[in-house]
Amino acid sequence: MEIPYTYKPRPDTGLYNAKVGIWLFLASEIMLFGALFSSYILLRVTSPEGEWPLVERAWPHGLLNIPIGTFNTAVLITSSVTVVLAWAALKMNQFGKFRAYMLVTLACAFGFLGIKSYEYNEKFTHYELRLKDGQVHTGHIEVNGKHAGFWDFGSIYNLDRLGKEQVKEIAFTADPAKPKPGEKHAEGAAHEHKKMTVQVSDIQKLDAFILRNHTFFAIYFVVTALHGLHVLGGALVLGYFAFPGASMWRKNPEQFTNRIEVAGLFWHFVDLVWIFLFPVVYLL
Amino acid sequence: MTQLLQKLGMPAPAAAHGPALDDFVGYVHVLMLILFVGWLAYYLLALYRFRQSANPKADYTGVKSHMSTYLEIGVAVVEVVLLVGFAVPLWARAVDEFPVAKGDPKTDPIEVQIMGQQFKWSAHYAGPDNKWGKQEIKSASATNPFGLDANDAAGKDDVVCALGEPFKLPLGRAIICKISSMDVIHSFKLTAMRVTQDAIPGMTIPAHFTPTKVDKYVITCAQLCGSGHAVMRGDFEVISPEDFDKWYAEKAKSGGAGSFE
Amino acid sequence: MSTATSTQHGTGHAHPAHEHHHEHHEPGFWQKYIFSTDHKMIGIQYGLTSLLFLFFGFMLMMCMRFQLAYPGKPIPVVGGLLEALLGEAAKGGVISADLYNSFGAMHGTIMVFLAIVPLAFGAFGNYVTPLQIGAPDMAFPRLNMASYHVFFWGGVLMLASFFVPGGAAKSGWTSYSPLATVAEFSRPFNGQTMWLIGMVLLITSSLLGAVNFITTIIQLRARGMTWMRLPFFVWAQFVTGFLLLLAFPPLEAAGILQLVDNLFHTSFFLPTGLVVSGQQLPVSGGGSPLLWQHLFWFLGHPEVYVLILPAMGVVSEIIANNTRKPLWGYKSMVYAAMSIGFLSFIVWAHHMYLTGMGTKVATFFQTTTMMISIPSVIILTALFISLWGGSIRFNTSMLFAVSFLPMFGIGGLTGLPLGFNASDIYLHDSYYVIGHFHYVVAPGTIFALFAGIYFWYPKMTGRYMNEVLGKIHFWGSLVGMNLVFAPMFIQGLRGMSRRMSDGGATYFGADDIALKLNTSITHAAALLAVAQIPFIINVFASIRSGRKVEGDNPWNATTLDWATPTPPPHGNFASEPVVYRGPYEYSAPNAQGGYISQDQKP
Amino acid sequence: MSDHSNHAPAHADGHDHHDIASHIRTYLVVFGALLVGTVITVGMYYVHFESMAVTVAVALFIASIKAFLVAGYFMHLLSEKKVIYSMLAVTVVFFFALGTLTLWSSNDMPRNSEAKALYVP
Ligand code: HEA
Ligand code: HEA
Ligand code: CUA
Ligand SMILES: [Cu+2]
Repeated sequence: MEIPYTYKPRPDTGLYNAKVGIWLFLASEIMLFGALFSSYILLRVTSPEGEWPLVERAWPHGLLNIPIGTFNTAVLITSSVTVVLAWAALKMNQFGKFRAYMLVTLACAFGFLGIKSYEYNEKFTHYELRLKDGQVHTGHIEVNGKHAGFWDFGSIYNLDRLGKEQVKEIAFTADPAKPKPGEKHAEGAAHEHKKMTVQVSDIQKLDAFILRNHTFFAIYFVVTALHGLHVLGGALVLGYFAFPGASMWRKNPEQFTNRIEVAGLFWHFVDLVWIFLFPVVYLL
Repeated sequence: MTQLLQKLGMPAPAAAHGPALDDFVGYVHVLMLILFVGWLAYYLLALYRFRQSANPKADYTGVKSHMSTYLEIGVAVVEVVLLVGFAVPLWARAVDEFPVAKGDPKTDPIEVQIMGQQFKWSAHYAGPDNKWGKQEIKSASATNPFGLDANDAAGKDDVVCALGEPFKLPLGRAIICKISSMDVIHSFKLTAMRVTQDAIPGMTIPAHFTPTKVDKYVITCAQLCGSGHAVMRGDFEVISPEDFDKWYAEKAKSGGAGSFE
Repeated sequence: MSTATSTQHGTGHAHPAHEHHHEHHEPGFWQKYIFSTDHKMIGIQYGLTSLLFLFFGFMLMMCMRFQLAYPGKPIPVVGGLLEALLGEAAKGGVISADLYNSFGAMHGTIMVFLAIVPLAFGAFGNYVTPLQIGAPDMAFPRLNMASYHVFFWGGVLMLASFFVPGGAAKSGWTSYSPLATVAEFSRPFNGQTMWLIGMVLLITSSLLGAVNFITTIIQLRARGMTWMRLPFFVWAQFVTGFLLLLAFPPLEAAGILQLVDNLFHTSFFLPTGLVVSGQQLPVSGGGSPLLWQHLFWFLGHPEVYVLILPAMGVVSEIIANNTRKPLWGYKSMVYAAMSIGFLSFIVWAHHMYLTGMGTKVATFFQTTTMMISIPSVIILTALFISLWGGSIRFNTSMLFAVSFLPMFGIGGLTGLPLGFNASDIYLHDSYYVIGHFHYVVAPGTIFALFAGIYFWYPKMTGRYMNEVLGKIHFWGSLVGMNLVFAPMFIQGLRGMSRRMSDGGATYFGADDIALKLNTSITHAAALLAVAQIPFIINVFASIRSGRKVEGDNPWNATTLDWATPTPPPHGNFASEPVVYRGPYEYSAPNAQGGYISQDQKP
Repeated sequence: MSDHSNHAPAHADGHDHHDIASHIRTYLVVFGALLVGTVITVGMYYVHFESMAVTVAVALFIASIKAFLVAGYFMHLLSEKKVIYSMLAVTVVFFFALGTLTLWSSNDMPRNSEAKALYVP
């Protein structure tokens, strides 16, 4: 028994099965990310006005590392073009070229994930500090003379944890003041990182830029993590086709080419999501 | 029609807009009943007449008339009439056309803040000075559901019936309830008044009605809100305007923001 | 109830004697029954699993109904067991309010996501669709297998959630935030968390299934099987597939967000300033409870059509077959099914009228709600008219199928006063709603599925089910269902709210009719339970002792599913079928023997 | 859709080498355009428009163009089959229905002129 049209297109639809399947799957993905984008918009437009972090629940703005984000966008776009070039190489019967392009794609995929985890770590070690006297800062903390990182400390500092570890004071390095929109960076002064020592008893709230800090971080992490999982999943599939799965090339080149096309469609979709995600969370 | 529904169990309405709403429920049920009885009669007839033993050879074409198309159009037309003629205006009346204050303390609508919490209802009136006391989230607690500031002068005479204490409403005056919740979603349902409005934390949603019968009534919580959902009953009483004024003045002396710790 | 050899379930080395020439070698037990990629075996797996869940969901409800009728009394028979399993929550065999809420939420969840959808879409869809379109299997057999396994583990997770500390999810099948998050706030890994993970698995399974079904129907139709020659059942599955495909992802998104709310104390759905038990909740706030409801009902409403469309498909097949005449208005039914599918995506907020909705939005949603009732009327009307002029055979399967019509009619008609927002003010969240949708899903969908089981059983096993037991089952169920659900309309009009663990005793005096009906409903539910016994016996006993079918086409049916050997072998058709005509050529003027099969040469 | 027996050419999208080579040029041009688009989007951030609405509109406009390029050329949507177009059309409709109706609902609420909101941030 054989399933018809596994790689030959069905005459009346002009499509082979997997092509229909992947587009259907992508349609459902559109709805998945669509729902998340809708949630983002709804949560954001209903959030109170004001300038984060001074207004506690105002929507944070411009907190993410834009140069890195831009670079990552370029990485993902590159991987998208190399995957389609890999497919084109197969079409032209150039298996060696195919594999080279796939390698570049994989490198981009894992590069993207690596950069993303660096960014995550950056956020996990960045703090919002509210003092009882109303002062609000963002910056980095040092506890017992050690920079509070995410991976080396295991869990993230907050008031509870400081209390449990009986820490009396922490060192805080505040971020340089952000220029108001439209203003030029005032050279010198604004770039200064203010260092201070803070008594734990004066702190009202201390939290890193993690999910529970603010709905913005919550949705940022959830959406980018979900996107990251898609990148990872896609990379595993592409990796499979580039190496162990490539043996099919000799047995059935047409089917193999189709598989690459289908995997590529998924990969482009992941890129597409990022094309919207990047401006929405980083820039707007 | 309304009577028929009341025979089926609907309690008599006790608010000014009640009869219109009940009539509408009645009209919809008439439509349903006509469709149901008509189709059922046809259906039973068809099953009986065309059983295999009575009609051993089926008819390949079957019905040729266009009756069904007309019928479907008919259903659609009736639905449009019900929609445009009744449902939309009734709804607009309920959510848009709020009674407005004309500056006469005898007939102006009374505003009541309603707060749901697990598993109690609380009511809050502005008091004789007609000014709400200052409210803040950080003052809110288990015993002070409205977050009233104990030091605020405007709040001293506020009338608060907190945590299930029965409250009172005057007969024939428009009541505007501003409904909210402090923990989970509840639903403020006054069966007899034909009022239902979800009490949603983070939102304050107004609803209004004019009571027309002196009696004791209950608030049902109509939205699952936890283990005590079934027993989250509230009570209130509709009394004559004179009795209400008396009660209000008395309550204003004892109640209010100052009575919270 | 699979191939003739499946009676030896579990004996391991089933080596069927019958002819499987083209097979290279016989697959072993695991490959054949557990990790099968054959759509028929997967369909049967789905069928058995979902029937078990249906039974379990019903048992949960029996416990709840007992509690409603006899508050505070220990449950007979299973009370002790419940106490042993669940401890404090079922102390002395009495269901606590919390446990009532858990059972209610799980009854809804299990019935919808683990019983009816897998039975209607997973089981019937899998078994029948490829046969009816003349395909050798699904387009992606391994995806199909994965879909079942993901479903299975999702179900296991749901069941396991009864045993985590705090008990299973107890915030209704709708899991409204903030309740779903704050109910067990101090214990992030709780029943609700399990529910959410379970849902993510179930949704994933449905998505895989939907992709597979739609691709199969688009790509694997036999030669000559044009779109307008598809049996209505296939159309129904096709539209259902799209509903699942596009409506489920938003709930998956919402589920992920609520999961994060529960585990990491974010506040996607928690507004600022929540005070729970007198304490300010330690979350950032700024979320929106209504966002959850929008995302839930964006799925929730299409989901109810997922429950009904396959049922309509099954009923159409059976009515055409047993009236011995073509379906009346086949084309309009197809277009109606498509309109239902389309419209069902833009009516969802009729579940949210009372969450504070202005006139404009409310008018939009009630208009679309009224619009969607029209295609339902069209389908029902077409089926009614199909009866006229028929030569109706009343076998068990037909009895269930025809009684679907008035039952769905009652359920659908009572949807109208809910759809008009003005009347929904009074009826919202009352037992009227419970009555409305149970009429659609219980005597509606379940009857259709029973009908389907009696109808396709001979194809699956080569034997008929027993007609006498079947008729007892039918009449018992018909009477039982109506005695259970009709009184709920009265309770609802009386003002009784749903999800009351004390059955409304807080609001109604003991001699109030609403409370008295609680008791009678419970008795009727017991009758309903008894009426299922002949069915269960019938399903299992007929595998061995049912009357053997005389040929491959015992009902003299026209569609391709009956043009296969019985039971159909791997690959389904002895030779590639070719289709020459529409699906319901019964009593055609030139027909020999009263019908012309779709693949009969002209 | 037409009857199955109307056999269309089996290789509707059968490209020959020459074809592909020209495709590759297109891919590279698109790649360049995407990079340029990215740069413009980011540049816009540093320019700072006065109005938020303009910023959003411009950003989404550029993103849509990029999306069009990826979908149209890399994913071959510009020369795809009817079946796929129809599937995507419904998806897009529902995608927008979800977003717009949800937002609309949260903006249209019963309002009572003086309603004072307590538990509103
Ligand atoms: C399969 C399931 C299913 C189906 C098909 C429907 C169909 C419909 N539903 Fe229902 N509904 C549910 C399942 C379903 N529903 C569920 C589960 C809930 C509750 C969820 C919860 O809160 O937990 C619900 C709740 C619900 C509500 C919310 C109520 C509330 O919470 O306040 C509303 C409101 O508009 C509604 C409306 C409708 C309408 C207008 C239809 C229409 O599509 C109906 C159209 C059909 C007809 C109009 C019948 C036509 C037939 C004839 C004319 C022939 C009659 C002949 C004879 C009787 C012989 N439904
Ligand atoms: C598809 C959905 C579905 C189905 C079929 C049912 C079926 C039934 N339901 Fe349920 N119900 C819901 C979905 C469903 N329900 C939902 C969504 C809710 C709301 C939950 C909430 O509030 O969150 C609800 C709530 C609900 C309530 C309200 C609880 C409350 O608000 O407090 C009640 C009360 O009586 C009830 C009763 C019943 C009964 C008596 C049946 C009967 O019809 C059951 C009939 C079942 C059978 C007859 C079993 C047949 C099984 C077999 C024959 C097994 C065979 C096995 C093998 C062969 C292996 N249901
Ligand atoms: Cu409060 Cu239910
Ligand atoms: Cu609905």
